[in-house]
Amino acid sequence: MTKTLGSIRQCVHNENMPVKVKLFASMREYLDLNETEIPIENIETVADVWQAIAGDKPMPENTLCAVNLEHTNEAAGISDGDEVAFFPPVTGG
Amino acid sequence: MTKTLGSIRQCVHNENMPVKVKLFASMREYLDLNETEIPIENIETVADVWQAIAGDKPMPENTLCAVNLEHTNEAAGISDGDEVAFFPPVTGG
Amino acid sequence: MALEICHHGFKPWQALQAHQDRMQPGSFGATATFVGTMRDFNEGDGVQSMTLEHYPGMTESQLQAIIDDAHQQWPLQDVLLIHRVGDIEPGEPIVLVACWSAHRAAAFEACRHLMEALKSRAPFWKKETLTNQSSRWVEKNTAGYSSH
Amino acid sequence: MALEICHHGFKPWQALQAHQDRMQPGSFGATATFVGTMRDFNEGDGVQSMTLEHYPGMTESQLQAIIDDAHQQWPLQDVLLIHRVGDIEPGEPIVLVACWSAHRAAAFEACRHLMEALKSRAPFWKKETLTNQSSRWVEKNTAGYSSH
Repeated sequence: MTKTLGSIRQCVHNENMPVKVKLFASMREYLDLNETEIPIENIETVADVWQAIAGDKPMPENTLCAVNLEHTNEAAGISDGDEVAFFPPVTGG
Repeated sequence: MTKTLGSIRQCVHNENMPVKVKLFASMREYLDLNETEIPIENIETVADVWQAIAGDKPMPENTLCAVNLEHTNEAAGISDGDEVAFFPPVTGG
Repeated sequence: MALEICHHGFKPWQALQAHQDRMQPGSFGATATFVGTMRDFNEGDGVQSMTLEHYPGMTESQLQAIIDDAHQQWPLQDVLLIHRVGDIEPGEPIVLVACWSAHRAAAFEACRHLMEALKSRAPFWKKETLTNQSSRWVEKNTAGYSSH
Repeated sequence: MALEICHHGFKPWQALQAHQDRMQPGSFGATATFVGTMRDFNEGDGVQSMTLEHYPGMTESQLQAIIDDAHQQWPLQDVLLIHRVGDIEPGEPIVLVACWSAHRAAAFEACRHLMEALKSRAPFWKKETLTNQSSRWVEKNTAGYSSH
């Protein structure tokens, strides 16, 4: 039984999609990173995604974030396969 | 002296220009009158002009008036040569 | 600045293009415009045509005063105002107001203000001929600053 | 309704004419439009060119949500929204928003609302190249609802 459970868990684990991360404008330059993927493991919130890609670099004041093309905040939960984006205040129009 | 004064008065009197009166839109139809001139004598205010052209016909509610192309009100004073207009609420645009 | 009382049909988007072609490119950042067009219905009735009467002389001076007032209140690069008079058919433009400014707040607010001032002060009067052939004067303009 | 992310120059007045030509004449009474144009100066510096970056996918969905929101709030006949991306030179249009409605209040207010919502929610970013060849990201948009 333990072995079976283990293999099921392994199987679910393999199906996990990575989290896609995108950076725009001055944020891309700040982290020198355009786009990347990170494993979902240990990622629960947007803030965790930031730490995974930025390490010690603090998140600049006024940073905006989006999950799956919707504006959200650092506390928002992340599921596998989500697309997370970080960017500065928007300046269109 | 009396004669001289009288002739001066007469002269000034002769120089008096009549008051030009214009009517627009439903006001023109109400009085069946487009444009007229009335002597300045006995005319002191816009209200007097109305009475001179309209007689017993009451001024419709919301009537607007203008003297020399500027919006004003019934109590405004009239000088000789003035152009006075009466019209309903404006509906341009 | 351009102000025109127009006795024939005009094309607002072409008028805007022509006016703007004479302006310095890059000098303005915001253009707010309004076009009023004759509808084929009003207050529940079908409208076949309309006659727009005005008070020659006073109309121009009131419009000029309204434009001067907007220039006093907002930093505007330019203003264009065209108003139709005479016989009009549904679908034809009645009025065009355009304001050019460096930033959008001034352009938007001045354009709105110009329209509201025009609607309350400029001596124009509309007479509608309905599809049933009766005719009537439009008695008052619709509300300006409320829509929700 | 039409929404376009434009990778090349566009002509706002021609776009308005073309869009309106497809609408029913006489069905609308009010058209409020806004055009944002690139200026050759910003914050006291001469600007030589600009690059407008966006977030493909999110930009479109945010703009669509903003338009849907306006349709919920105001009785609009139609909305046209075009936004430029890529390399832009002074004098070129950046954004066009147009709202058609029966009456002016809805058209004006929806047009203003769309621009403010676009400026605060739609993922676009401007990078300016100054006439001294240095470049900088525009850090924030100018204020929306204040101008006096």
